[in-house]
Amino acid sequence: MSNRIIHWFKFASPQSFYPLAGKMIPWFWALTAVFGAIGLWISFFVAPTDAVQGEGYRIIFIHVPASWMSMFIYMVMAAWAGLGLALNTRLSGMMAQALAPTGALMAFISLWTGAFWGKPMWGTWWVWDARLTSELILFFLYIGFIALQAAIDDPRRADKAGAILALVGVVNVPIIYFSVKWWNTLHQGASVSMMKSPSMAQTMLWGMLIMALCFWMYSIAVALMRVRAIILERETHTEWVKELPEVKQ
Amino acid sequence: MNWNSPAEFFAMGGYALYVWGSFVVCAVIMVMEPMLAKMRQKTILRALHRERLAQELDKQ
Amino acid sequence: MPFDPGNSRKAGFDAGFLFRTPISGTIRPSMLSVSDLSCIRGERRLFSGLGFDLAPGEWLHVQGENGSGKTTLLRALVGLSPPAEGEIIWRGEPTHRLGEDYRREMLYLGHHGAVKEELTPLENLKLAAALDGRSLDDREAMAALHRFGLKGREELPVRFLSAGQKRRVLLARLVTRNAVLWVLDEPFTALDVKAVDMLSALIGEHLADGGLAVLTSHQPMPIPGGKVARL
Amino acid sequence: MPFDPGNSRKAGFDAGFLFRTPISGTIRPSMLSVSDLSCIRGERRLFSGLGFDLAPGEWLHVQGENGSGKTTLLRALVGLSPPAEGEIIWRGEPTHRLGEDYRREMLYLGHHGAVKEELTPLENLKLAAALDGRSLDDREAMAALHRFGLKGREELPVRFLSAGQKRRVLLARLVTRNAVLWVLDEPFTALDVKAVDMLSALIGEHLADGGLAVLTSHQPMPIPGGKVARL
Amino acid sequence: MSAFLAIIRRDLLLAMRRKSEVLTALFFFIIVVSLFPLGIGPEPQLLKKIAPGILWVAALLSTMLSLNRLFATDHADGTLEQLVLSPTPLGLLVAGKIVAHWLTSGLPLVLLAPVLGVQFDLDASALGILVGALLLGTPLLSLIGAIGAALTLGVRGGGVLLSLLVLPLYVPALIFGAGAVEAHISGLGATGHLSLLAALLALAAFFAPWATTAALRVSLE
Amino acid sequence: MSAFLAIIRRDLLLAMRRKSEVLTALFFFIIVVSLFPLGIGPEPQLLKKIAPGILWVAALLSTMLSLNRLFATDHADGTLEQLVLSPTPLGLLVAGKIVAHWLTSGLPLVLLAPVLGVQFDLDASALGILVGALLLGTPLLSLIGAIGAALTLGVRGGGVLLSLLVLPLYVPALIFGAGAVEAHISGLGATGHLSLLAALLALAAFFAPWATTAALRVSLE
Ligand code: HEM
Ligand SMILES: Nc1ncnc2c1ncn2[C@@H]1O[C@H](COP(=O)(O)OP(=O)(O)OP(=O)(O)O)[C@@H](O)[C@H]1O
Ligand SMILES: Nc1ncnc2c1ncn2[C@@H]1O[C@H](COP(=O)(O)OP(=O)(O)OP(=O)(O)O)[C@@H](O)[C@H]1O
Ligand SMILES: [Mg+2]
Ligand SMILES: [Mg+2]
Repeated sequence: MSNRIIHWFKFASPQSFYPLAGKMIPWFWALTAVFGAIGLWISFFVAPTDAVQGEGYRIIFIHVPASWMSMFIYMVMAAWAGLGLALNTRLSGMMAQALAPTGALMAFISLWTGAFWGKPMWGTWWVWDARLTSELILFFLYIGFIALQAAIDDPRRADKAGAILALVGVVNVPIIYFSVKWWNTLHQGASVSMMKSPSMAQTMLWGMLIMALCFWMYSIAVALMRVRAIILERETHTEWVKELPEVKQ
Repeated sequence: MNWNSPAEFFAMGGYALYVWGSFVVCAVIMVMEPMLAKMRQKTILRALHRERLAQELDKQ
Repeated sequence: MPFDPGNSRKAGFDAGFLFRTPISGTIRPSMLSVSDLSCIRGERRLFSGLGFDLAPGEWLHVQGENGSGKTTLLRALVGLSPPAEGEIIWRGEPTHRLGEDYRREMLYLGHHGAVKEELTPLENLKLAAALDGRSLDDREAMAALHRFGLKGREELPVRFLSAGQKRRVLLARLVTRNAVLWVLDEPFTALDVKAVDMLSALIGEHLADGGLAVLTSHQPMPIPGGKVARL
Repeated sequence: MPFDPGNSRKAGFDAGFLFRTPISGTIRPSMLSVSDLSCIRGERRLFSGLGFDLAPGEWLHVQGENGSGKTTLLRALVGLSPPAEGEIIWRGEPTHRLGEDYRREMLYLGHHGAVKEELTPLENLKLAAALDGRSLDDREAMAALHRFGLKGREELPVRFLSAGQKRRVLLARLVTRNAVLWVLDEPFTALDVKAVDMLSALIGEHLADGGLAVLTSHQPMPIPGGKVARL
Repeated sequence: MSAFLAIIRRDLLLAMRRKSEVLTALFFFIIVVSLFPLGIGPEPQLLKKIAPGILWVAALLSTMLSLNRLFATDHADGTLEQLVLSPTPLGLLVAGKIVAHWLTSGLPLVLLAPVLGVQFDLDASALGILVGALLLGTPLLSLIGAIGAALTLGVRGGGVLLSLLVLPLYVPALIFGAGAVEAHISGLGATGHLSLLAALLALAAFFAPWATTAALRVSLE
Repeated sequence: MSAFLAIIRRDLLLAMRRKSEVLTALFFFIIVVSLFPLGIGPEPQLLKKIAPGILWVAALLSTMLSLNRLFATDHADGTLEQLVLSPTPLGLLVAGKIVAHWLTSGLPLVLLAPVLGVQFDLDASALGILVGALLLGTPLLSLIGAIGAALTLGVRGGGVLLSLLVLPLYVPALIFGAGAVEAHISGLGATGHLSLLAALLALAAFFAPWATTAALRVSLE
């Protein structure tokens, strides 16, 4: 049992994770490219024109994956942060810190594409609908996390403080998410009308799923890149960093 | 195939501003973000390298 | 929860209570022992491999230049910022495991004012005691303040006091708190000559009573004995 | 507006400039003279009828117990809180009428930190000079900081410095500011032995150069000469 | 327990001593509420409609403003260190501070809200719901706010960072709180909203002191 | 003059160093603006109507929050004493601090307002008027705020007292500023409001630094 734990901790140490991440990154980029190519091809060339929304609906192929990712990344980030707080592993905090900017950007993409979709469909860039507002709040939670970590100099302290905030925020996520119930929402209605024809829904669903996979791979790849930089920044004074081939050459 | 000409493709049935406005911004973000991450990595590596050189010079 | 020194002292390492009465001439086992301590600030290692033992009645003078890490050491001792390496043992147990049992027997007064400027010295003293779970009556509190030369200032908000008087309000906790281990960071700052003598005498009494003290100061300490740790 | 000491010294009482070079053996007319000063705090009269004269090269040691009114006197001298009675004359004119001309020649460092915790020592020093209308180049600022033993800490935010190091950052203004009258409230607080010696030597130089100083301190002052005012 | 009462007493005493602190927090609430008619114009129908929202936002901002003083002054003068080193469990002291904060900044708002509500022409039953919602909501604001205040302690730009952290967390309280009154006015009944608010309060009362304590320890390290 | 620039530089440097202080003030503005729809409900027509009022109140609150840091930190660490004792005329330094305050807390709001205005469905010309009004109004807020900040320096309960003093003085700016946009939307033309705002600004630019200086001297005594 203790052996297994030690084994586990070995991968959780920045020293062994750094090269591992380096090896994984190209693979994830390749997958991103593959899924992206297929997804874009379906989005623009396979999926037919929508009966109600014309070509404007094609925004869905980035809007929905980005929206999903923004929520999912928050959960993952909070999980890493909680793990770090509980087990005091160094890597967890770094992972959380690496994920936050990607999550914030995903939330931003969701907001941006939603606004660019709303203008032609609803005639306005923005309505204070529950779904839209909760996405905005999620964006603020990310910004708060990033700002808090940036404001604390000592990385260990920053990790712990960020972890507490992320965990508190995670309680908030489902609440704002379910607050849809108490609001009359414009967002849902529009999405239902678009799914009228089943055959169309089929290709669209596939396009969306494949684009979502592309966003997944992208997020992993970019977070791994960032975590490698963070590892180096924080472990500057350790021996193993000095012995890295990148540093030596 | 939905499109008869590239022009039609780029016009997006009159929704060009909105569709391309979304996709381009998304693409820009997804290109910039890895580049920024890469730069961050390069910066720290350069600093580490310089420090190492300084240490070696110290030893001599 | 009235404070009961007898009871609290039995907490932790039981035999500790015996050593409260100083037995001159015999070798007393140490109550506070620190081994192989090291502290890092930013990327700077301030000290490492530091170790010492203190038995009842002994005191440690932490010396060193400005920025050598005295305050850092004291903060590590009391548990405000954990050390990078090393252990701090109190009555045979690591302090971070003792928690409240350690804090009940220890009193730390730092560089900071740590008094409320809006409250009067009397209120400050009584509330500080109440927060430690101990009630202090007016008479005791007044006696402590008078002892520290604050007669006539008991009811004046601390904001109006002079630098040295503020310091005295803080130091008055030494007599009302009844701690075994005193950790004082430059206790003589801002005090005039008379107050310095008085405080030294007080520390002397505390030691004679079987207490322990860890002090820093740039001035020579008019207290006999004492181990020295140079950073 | 680059700072020109020659010019600034001519401001106010013109002959002042002559007395900058100490003329040993001759009786020098006083530059700062205080007569019949009294200060009241709340309903308490801290002191009254206080008077003294300082000529170039002389310094005043303000002594007194905690709360006797030393800080109050110093704040009155520099114009932060006007005295209840009495006048403060600088180069023959009351200071409250001189205004900026007086402030240009005077430097007051009090109990307070008076440095920005977020900025580095270097930035603190340069910005303080800039606010006095004087530009300080990196070299000069560095030299001042090194003189005060802050080598290697020039770029570390002051927040991280130790109590003594913070104090040194403030004191470094003594060498960059070029004032004639130094008013220092307990300048030795938090400094280690080496720094105390260094600062005393610096004050000595300043006096030898024809400067004036008003100091408070509870410790004996290792500076020869000096008038004494006991509160 | 005596320490718990002692810290409440201490904080109330301090609030009294920093004279009129409670009063001014109240005035802030009043002023913010009164600014809106000035900025929006005097249409009674419109004002009545937005009244619950405005009252709640004002309550939220006024609580948020007073969060600063929750730990920051204790931190600056070093008494917080002493609290952490006190033999009393820190969680108890923190809970006491939160209670005191609510007593000085939340409770007065609750008492004042009906008066302001009348100015916006809310009727008696709506005012009742408003008070009920505030009574459940303002302790929630104090509890959540304490976490933010502890996290931003001694951090650069603390004050504004605090609002950045705390306001998104306040959103549920705002939605259910203002929603309760609106639901009541539109005849839907406010029980749903109020019970959700109560559930949130119970959750926060359980977790917030714990999270705050953890955050404080981190901040002091 | 060099001291004037130096103090602006210093305050900007401090704002940058307390990292993201400017950014967080901005976010505060955004969050407050977003809170209202949450409290009031999502009807676009209603929201459009109250948008100018909300934006102005938010600008006002966000400026007010940042007033605290105008003198209070300098006061607490003793640098303010040094400023008062500096040979440079205090009025000049104070003016510099006010300019720096506007640059870090007013200007960003002006730049951001159009984006938020779009969310409330204001059209391009209304947005233009909004920006113009804020451009005249936010310096006014900084100038008036500085007086309040100086008066409440070191006073017990300063933070909230400050808002009590300052908010009433902000009312004219609020009325003319929000009024300009509303007048434009209802087709009345905004020139009248804007020129009144400009006149107020000129007046304040002349008197406020002087009053602030006087208040500072009193506070330090
Ligand atoms: C700024 C504006 C918008 C934001 C912030 C936004 C946000 C979101 C979020 C968070 C989701 C994921 C929720 C889920 O999976 O249930 C989502 C999904 C979706 N959005 Fe949006 N959205 C916006 C505008 C729009 C517009 C204008 C449309 C279409 C007219 C639209 C159509 C959809 C559809 C079809 C889905 C996926 C299906 C669903 O889950 O209902 N969104 N959006
Ligand atoms: N982030 C950091 N990076 C580098 N050095 C740091 C950092 N934080 C603190 N330090 C250094 O750590 C030391 C802290 O020292 P400490 O406050 O313990 O000194 P001290 O012995 O109490 O000094 P004093 O006599 O002045 O009170 C200082 O030298 C300070 O410069
Ligand atoms: N409002 C007031 N009512 C009564 N006494 C007051 C009031 N304000 C200040 N005092 C007293 O005035 C004195 C101020 O002294 P000051 O700060 O000048 O002392 P000091 O000589 O500098 O002392 P230290 O050596 O401690 O720095 C103190 O004794 C204080 O108690
Ligand atoms: Mg120290
Ligand atoms: Mg004094």
